[in-house]
Amino acid sequence: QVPRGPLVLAAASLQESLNAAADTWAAQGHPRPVLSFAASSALARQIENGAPADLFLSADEEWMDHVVKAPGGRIKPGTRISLLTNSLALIAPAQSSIRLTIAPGFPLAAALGLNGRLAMGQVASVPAGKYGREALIALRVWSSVEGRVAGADSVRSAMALVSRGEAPLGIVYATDARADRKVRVVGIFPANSHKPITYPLARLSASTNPDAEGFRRFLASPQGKAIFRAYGFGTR
Amino acid sequence: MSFEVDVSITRGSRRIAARFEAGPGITALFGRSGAGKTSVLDMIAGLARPDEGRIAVDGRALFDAAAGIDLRPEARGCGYVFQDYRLFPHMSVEGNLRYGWRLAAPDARWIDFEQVVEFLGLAGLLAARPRRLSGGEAQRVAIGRALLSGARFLLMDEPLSSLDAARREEIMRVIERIRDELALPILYVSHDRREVERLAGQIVEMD
Amino acid sequence: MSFEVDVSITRGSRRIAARFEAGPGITALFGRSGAGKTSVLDMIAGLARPDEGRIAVDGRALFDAAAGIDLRPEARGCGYVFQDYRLFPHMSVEGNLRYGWRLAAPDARWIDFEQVVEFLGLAGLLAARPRRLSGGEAQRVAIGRALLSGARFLLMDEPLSSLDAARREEIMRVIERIRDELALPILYVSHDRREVERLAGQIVEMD
Amino acid sequence: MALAPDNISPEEWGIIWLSLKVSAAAMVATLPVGFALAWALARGRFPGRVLLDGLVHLPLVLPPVVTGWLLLIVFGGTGVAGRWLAAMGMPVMFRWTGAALAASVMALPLMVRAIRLSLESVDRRLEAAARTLGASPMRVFVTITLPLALPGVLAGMVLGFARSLGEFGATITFVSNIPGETQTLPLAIYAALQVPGQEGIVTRLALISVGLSLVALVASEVLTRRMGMRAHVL
Amino acid sequence: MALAPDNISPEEWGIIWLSLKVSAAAMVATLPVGFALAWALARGRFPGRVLLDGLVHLPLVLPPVVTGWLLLIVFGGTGVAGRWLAAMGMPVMFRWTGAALAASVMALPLMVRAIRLSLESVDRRLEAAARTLGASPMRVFVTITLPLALPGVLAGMVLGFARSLGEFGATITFVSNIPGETQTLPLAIYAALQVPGQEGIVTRLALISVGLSLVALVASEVLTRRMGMRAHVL
Ligand SMILES: Nc1ncnc2c1ncn2[C@@H]1O[C@H](COP(=O)(O)OP(=O)(O)OP(=O)(O)O)[C@@H](O)[C@H]1O
Ligand SMILES: Nc1ncnc2c1ncn2[C@@H]1O[C@H](COP(=O)(O)OP(=O)(O)OP(=O)(O)O)[C@@H](O)[C@H]1O
Ligand code: MOO
Ligand SMILES: [Mg+2]
Ligand SMILES: [Mg+2]
Repeated sequence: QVPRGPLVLAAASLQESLNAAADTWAAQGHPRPVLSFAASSALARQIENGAPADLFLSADEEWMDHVVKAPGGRIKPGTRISLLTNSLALIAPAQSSIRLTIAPGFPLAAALGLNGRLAMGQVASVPAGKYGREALIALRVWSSVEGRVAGADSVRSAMALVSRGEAPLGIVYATDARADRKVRVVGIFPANSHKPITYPLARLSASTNPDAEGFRRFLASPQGKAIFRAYGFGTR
Repeated sequence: MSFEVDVSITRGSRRIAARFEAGPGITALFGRSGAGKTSVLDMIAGLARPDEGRIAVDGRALFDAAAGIDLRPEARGCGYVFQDYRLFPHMSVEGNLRYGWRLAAPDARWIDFEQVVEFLGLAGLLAARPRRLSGGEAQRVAIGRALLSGARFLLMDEPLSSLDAARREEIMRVIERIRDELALPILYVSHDRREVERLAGQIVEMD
Repeated sequence: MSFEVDVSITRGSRRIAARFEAGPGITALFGRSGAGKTSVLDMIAGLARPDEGRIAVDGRALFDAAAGIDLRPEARGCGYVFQDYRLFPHMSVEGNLRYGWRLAAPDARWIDFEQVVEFLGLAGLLAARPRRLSGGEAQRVAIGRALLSGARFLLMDEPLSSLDAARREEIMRVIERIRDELALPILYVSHDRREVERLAGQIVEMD
Repeated sequence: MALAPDNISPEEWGIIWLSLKVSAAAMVATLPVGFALAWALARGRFPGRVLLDGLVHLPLVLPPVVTGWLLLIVFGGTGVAGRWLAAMGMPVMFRWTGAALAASVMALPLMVRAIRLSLESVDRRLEAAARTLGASPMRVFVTITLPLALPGVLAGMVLGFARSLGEFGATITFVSNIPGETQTLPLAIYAALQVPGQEGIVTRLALISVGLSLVALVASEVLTRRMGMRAHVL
Repeated sequence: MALAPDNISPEEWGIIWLSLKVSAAAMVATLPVGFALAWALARGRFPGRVLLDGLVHLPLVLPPVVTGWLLLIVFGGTGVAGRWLAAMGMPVMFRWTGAALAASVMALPLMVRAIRLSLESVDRRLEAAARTLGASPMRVFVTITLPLALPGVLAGMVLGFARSLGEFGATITFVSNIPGETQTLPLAIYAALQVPGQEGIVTRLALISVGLSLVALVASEVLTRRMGMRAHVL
């Protein structure tokens, strides 16, 4: 029987890049890792409840913290690293002519027009939404747009609202924005307007696959990081 | 002519045909079980569509294949006492009795609610649901419902089969009065020779 | 004693009571519509529970409130011809006829399927669904089903009410043979005095 | 008790009220459409019946997000139906009416099935009897068919209401999560589930949902009982 | 035509096969439970009936992710039932059996309602008649009640199958999104939806879902027709 690759639980927004990394790894003669993409929250809860998986690549540190603190120690000590970074982009439909310079007090509300909505991940829960709100607060425009936010269940849904022209503006990760030709990046939020956006990777204590550690190291290797950079992520 | 019937209908692989003209009064439809009596009544009531032929009552054409006439059941004005009663299970006995009564034009009504309740002995049952009625009680409600609908003619399919002799006698007397005083055409299915001989002016045999 | 019955039951606000002992042969249950005849049959069959009293057939206690006996319907061995037929709509006529037959112990069966089909005139209807049967046809199937169930006694609730004279005569002859050759106790509800006088050894009046 | 009314915050009351409004509107709006479809499927003999049946089941078979996505395309501000509705003064995009629309679409197949099941068990011979008594087809429908199919209609309403109360995927995809406008209970629950340590809030809100649906259930049982709908044809 | 069988990749065939397996297993597993519950609710007179009714409706009322979360707690690797099942050699966590369990739970209320509706319209007098003919309660159930309630059972199976085919929220929350093991059609669709520009794949997979459900629908219609179940009691 063909040995199975390690089971990797990963945030849905990493789908293309991680698949590319897995392909490269497999091309080097390893069994291809099995990738399960879902919301970081769902994956973290699965781990907390004893999921038999090998690696966890989360879209935010909070959920990784949660798993680390879970009773019974769900993470192998010393295997957690912050693998990737990302930045926040303000986007508009491709055909939109909106021009804005992101700076403290910039006229975001006016740019939304009379009825326009600002599409984001839900600010209470979706990581991209949380970062977005933080940035808008730092730039002192949050109070003017707070009532205008349409909170989507994922970054991708927020982006769909913009690319379909339902919302004139939206906030998503820079990596998402560059993957969709129907949206245009209006500007990138200054890195100091929000906490660093990082994607932590760790190996689970339930991990039994002999290839798990190897694949984790591969992802953290220069070769692995190069793949992610090709999709617009930053690395450390 | 009260009833002019010349019809045929296909039931499964069987063909049921009937042809008769009846004068005023009560016409008895006689025939063995399965001969097609109910089928004929259904065709006259407009519940089954004859393959061909013609049906008229009191000179009024209800169905005429050649002339393209096919009145809808509600336009035919028949008071049909069904062999299987067909009481409305979600209404009280009173609701059943008044169903056709409410729909009849006031001047088409020829019998009172109280009258019907009295001679059918339904006074104690008005609030009851059909489900708990005895066989004979249900049959009496079915008769009352048809009489109260202000019908221009009656179709009665073994209307007294589940009743005791005394009730039977009483109801037959009412039917006779309807026949004599109102001159309503009545088509009457029964297996009881004596009943038929007493009531009916003419007998149609089916086979 | 074939039937020993002494029961009462509450139906709504009414109390229905019956008390009789009957010798061998056919016992007719007579009474006006709504008197409680079907209720008595239901109690004997085990479909309605008497408030109190005792029921025995051929000396075998089916119900005895005092002794705590209450046989389940399927253990009573009655062949019940229901006033409302109750044919199984999802089975063919043959399926209906054979339903009780299949469940009866082979040595409890006292009549042949072919025999029943023949004297009830059901040969052409075996494949039919009950829904399309005429009133009389359905009644004959109901009779056949009860006869074929290998019953120890029969309860017949107006079994011939929808049948023509010829059929009636034929079936009565068979019932007479069952009475005479098998000595099966039969409780027979009918409104027809002549029928009753011809068949029944004794008459129980209800009121 | 954690769920005593004075323990529920004004914000939560707002969410409860919105959920009830959305679910009730969805149920009421779906009913005539659902009944008409059930009728067509139970009684109609027309080409494309099976196709229509399939279409009705669509929201059940497709993942809710896809349904939401299709709604977005058709009823969004740039969609055909969306522009038409907006022009009629009834915009649905980012509105509670849109949430009701999503819930309505998701509830439709359940409602249609229940009603259809009851319609198919209505004895046509009773309808025929009513016709002979002078009732027009329309009156037969109102006085005979509808009351006899009532158990199915009620069951369909309960299913539809419950489904609407729980509807999440299509709603958030179509009209997103806007507090006070489209944030129904499931959306609030989902938001809380995505934040570590908010299990308490999740449980609270879920219990409220369950409470609301229990009330609806009991009401429907009482109605069914009162109407004595278990009766059969003699 | 884009959906001709030879245009479907082996990977997609795998997803289709898995979806069918999960949905069929869910339907088959839910049937006896659903029937028993429908029976208890239709016929039973016991304290707590309404509560049981409410419990059955739970998966309908709660957002699917909450149901998934509850399943995770109870049937997960550390949950009571999960450990027991694993000890019995039937682990569900991250297995296709878990996906079937999730689908099963989501389908349950729909199945129960449909079956209950039919059971309630079975004429008890026919059951009584069968008893007098010598049939035990069990045999009456099998030969009379069950066949007469068949339209509801079939409707419940169709609803359950369709709901299982479309089940997403509870599944991904409970057993994740593992290709070849738990990635059913809706999860694959979700995955495609997460990547910009894959609308073509989404449409393809959605059409496949719809096709599968249409086949199930047609099959159920044919069955209902063949069994002549529209008949009434004379
Ligand atoms: N759909 C059908 N297919 C085949 N045969 C049918 C169908 N419907 C009715 N029949 C047959 O047509 C015949 C006539 O039925 P009908 O009810 O008119 O008889 P009837 O004279 O009223 O009998 P009864 O006195 O027993 O009520 C019966 O033999 C019946 O079995
Ligand atoms: N649940 C109930 N509540 C009130 N009254 C009832 C109930 N069930 C039956 N009855 C009444 O009990 C009486 C006896 O009914 P039963 O069916 O035994 O009469 P029967 O002698 O067979 O009459 P028939 O000759 O008309 O068939 C009837 O008046 C009926 O209305
Ligand atoms: O199954 Mo959903 O996507 O949470 O309504
Ligand atoms: Mg007849
Ligand atoms: Mg009786």
